[in-house]
Formats: sequence, structure tokens, C-alpha cells
Amino acid sequence: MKTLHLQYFAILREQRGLTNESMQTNASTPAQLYEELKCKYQFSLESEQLRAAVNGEFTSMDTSLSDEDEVVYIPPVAGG
Amino acid sequence: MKTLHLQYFAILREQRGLTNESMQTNASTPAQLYEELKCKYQFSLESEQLRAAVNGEFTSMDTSLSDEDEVVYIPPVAGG
Amino acid sequence: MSEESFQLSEEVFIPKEQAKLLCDPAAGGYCAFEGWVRDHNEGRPVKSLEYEAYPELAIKEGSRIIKEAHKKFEVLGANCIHRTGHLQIGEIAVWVGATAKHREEAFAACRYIIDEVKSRVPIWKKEHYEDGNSGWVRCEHCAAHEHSH
Amino acid sequence: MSEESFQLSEEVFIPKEQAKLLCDPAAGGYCAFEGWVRDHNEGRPVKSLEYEAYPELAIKEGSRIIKEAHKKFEVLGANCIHRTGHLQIGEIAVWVGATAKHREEAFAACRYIIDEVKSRVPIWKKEHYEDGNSGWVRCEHCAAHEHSH
Repeated sequence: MKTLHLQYFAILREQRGLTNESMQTNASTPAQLYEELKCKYQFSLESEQLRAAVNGEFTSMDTSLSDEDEVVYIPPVAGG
Repeated sequence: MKTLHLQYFAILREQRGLTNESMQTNASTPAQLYEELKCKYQFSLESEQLRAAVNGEFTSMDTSLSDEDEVVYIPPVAGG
Repeated sequence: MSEESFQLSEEVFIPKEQAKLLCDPAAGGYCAFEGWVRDHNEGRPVKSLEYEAYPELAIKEGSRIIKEAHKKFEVLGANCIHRTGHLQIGEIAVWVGATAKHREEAFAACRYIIDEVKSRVPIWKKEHYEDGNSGWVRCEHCAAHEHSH
Repeated sequence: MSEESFQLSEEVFIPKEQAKLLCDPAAGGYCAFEGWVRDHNEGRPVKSLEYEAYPELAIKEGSRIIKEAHKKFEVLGANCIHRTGHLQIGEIAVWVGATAKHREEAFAACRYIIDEVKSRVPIWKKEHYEDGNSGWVRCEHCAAHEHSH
């Protein structure tokens, strides 16, 4: 089990009902973790629509997660 | 003979040494008139580099001039 | 190039003050783009907009885009500032300014920056409609789709 | 579209005041271009610039260009103002602003207007160089050529 720190933005923040949380998980990639979260919190976005950021930088959804990593899922952006 | 009114701008104004004049001429087109003026005042620009405006509107260098027309030669522009 | 070439702002900002930072006697052309909050989107009347950013990464990614513009085009200066929070119709959501010796490069850089910012920088837009509904742009269609099943 | 969509100005003007005229709640994008007096041209240090217009025809042709931009692109508003007289380094020689629902059209219209204005509107530019010489841009090469023969 590792501890991960999550921050939520935009639609994910609203659907989760909070801005950040820490959790313990066996998920080894952002993609795996998202499937867990999606199921638990009924997120409407599919994994394929998201990008992942780990420790403040964009990364692949299939990267390996380490203990204490900060994970953010990036829904489709719409700036400007 | 017809009377024509000329306005000069930019390099033509400087080479002519005045901003406008009226003159009597037998020239029947702006192109013909320009050859007359070029010779008389040693304008440096060639006829092919100029556009003509008659009575405040662009026109062909080969248009027919009428008595009392206002003629302006447009050197290559360089706005902005 | 300043470290603050890409900024987020919770407050109204004055484009002219941003433009001043780009003054340069070698610059012959200055191109600016402003994104304004429109009163409608895809036929639906919009009352206001909310912008939310992931600030840390937004600033990183935005600054990278400005650096790319410097590499791709012969710009003398380029800046971008993006609002966050609740905006009313007519407010400026994003401003981009770029200067160059010649206008071609100023236009190209300005266009590049706004295009990339809109597609890459983690900023999200929630539209509040006249009818009382609201939705996250580019995220809600899927949501609606999910709910209808 | 206002009759005064293309103007000449002997005095310094404030772009922001021009931009205000383009405010429109339906506009999502605003693109502006400013031509600034540069401190050099083709490698030669420039001290100041002089712009001379044939006012009657410049305003007619400039207004035609704005009308064309309205026809070619879905612009909501477009304006252009061009300085005349003696300008110092850094001063704004020309300003173009265009608004549209979407940024693509705002960029395209702004670009179209400045390109056409520069090539079609009867305005001439005389450069005063640091070395005391001066010359009418696009007219003097020929002059020099003539004199050398």
C-alpha cells in the first residue's frame, strides 16, 4: 500500500465534492487509480479523456506511482 | 488646351517644391501628362511606378483627362 | 524574457499595463489578442463564466508556450495573462501580446500562443447560462451522456 | 459599421479609446495590431519618421478595406487609424482592431486590414536617419539610381 495525495479541479472537484485528499491504494499507475476513483465517486469522464500530472508535471497515465506522489487528473481544458 | 489641377505628395511634392498648381496642357492622359512633368521637373520616379488619381479616385494612367480635372500621382505607398 | 511571461490573475487586469512591458525601440509590430466573455455559446445565452486553473502547472505550461514562441518566431517580447474566477459578459478572460521587428512574426507568435494556451494549459471554463443551468465546457457532454444511460 | 472606420490622425491617439468602440457582448475575440516606429530599417539607424497622406483618397480607400474585411470575414467590428506628421521612435504609426465571435476571424480580419492598408492606402513614409540623411521609403532607391546615372 502507498499513500497518494490528490488534488481535484473543475468537474472532478465538483463531482468529488472536495479539492484534495490523501488516500491509501494499491494502484500502481494513474490510469489504475482513476478506475478506482471513477467507480467509487461516479466520475463522469472516461480515463481516455484525461491527462495525468504527477508532482506538478504532466506525465503518462501509465507511469509508475510512488509513495507520497501528488496526483492530479486534467480534464479537457478550455482556457481563453 | 485644357486646364488641369495638380496636387503633389511625398517625394513628388519635394521634387516639385510645391503642394499644388494648375496648368494648361495638351496631354490627354495622366501618363502623357506625367512624361511632360517628369521632363520639366526632373522627377526621379518612372511612370510605371505610379498610380494616378483623378478627381479623388484611383484611375488608369491611360484614362482620358477632361478640362478642370484634378490629377494626383501616387508614388509607391508605404503606410504603417 | 521575463520569468513572468505567463501569469494568472484573480483580478481584472489592464492590457495596456501588460503591453507597456513589451515596449522596445527595435519593435516595429505589436499584435495583441484578447478573449472576451461572450453572451452566448453554441446558441445558448450565457450569463457569466467561471475559470478555474491548476495554478502550479498552468504557469509552467504557459511559460513553456511563451518560450516556444520565442524559438519559433523572431519575437522581441511576448506575454500572456489569464483570468481565473467568476467573470461577467465583456470582461477580458485572456490577453496575449507579442512584439517583433516585423508584423508577420508578431501575428504568428500571438496566434501560436493563444492557440496553445487554449489547448494545453490546465484552465477550465464553466458556463453559467441564462436559464440557470451551468456546465464545464468540453467536459459536460460526456457527463450528460453518462447520465442518460 | 461606422463611417469613421478608417481615420487619419495628426495627433497621438489612444488605442484603448479606439478599442472601446468595438465593445460588443457577442464578441469572443479581439485582435489588434499596432505599427510602432522602429529605431532602424534595413540596418540603418532611424531617428524619426514622417508620414504624409493624400487624405481624401486615403480615407476612401481605407474605408473600402474595412468594408472588404466585413465581407470576407465574420467580423463584428473593425477599425483602423493611421498617424500623419512627424513621429518619434516608439510612437504608434497605425492601429487596427477587429472583433469577432471567434478568434480565427478576428486574427484574419486584423491581418487583412493591415496588409491592405500598407499596400493600397496613399500614405507615404519618410525616414530620417541618425546620420542626418532622409529618404522616402520605396521611392528613393529609384531616385538614387537615377542620380547615379
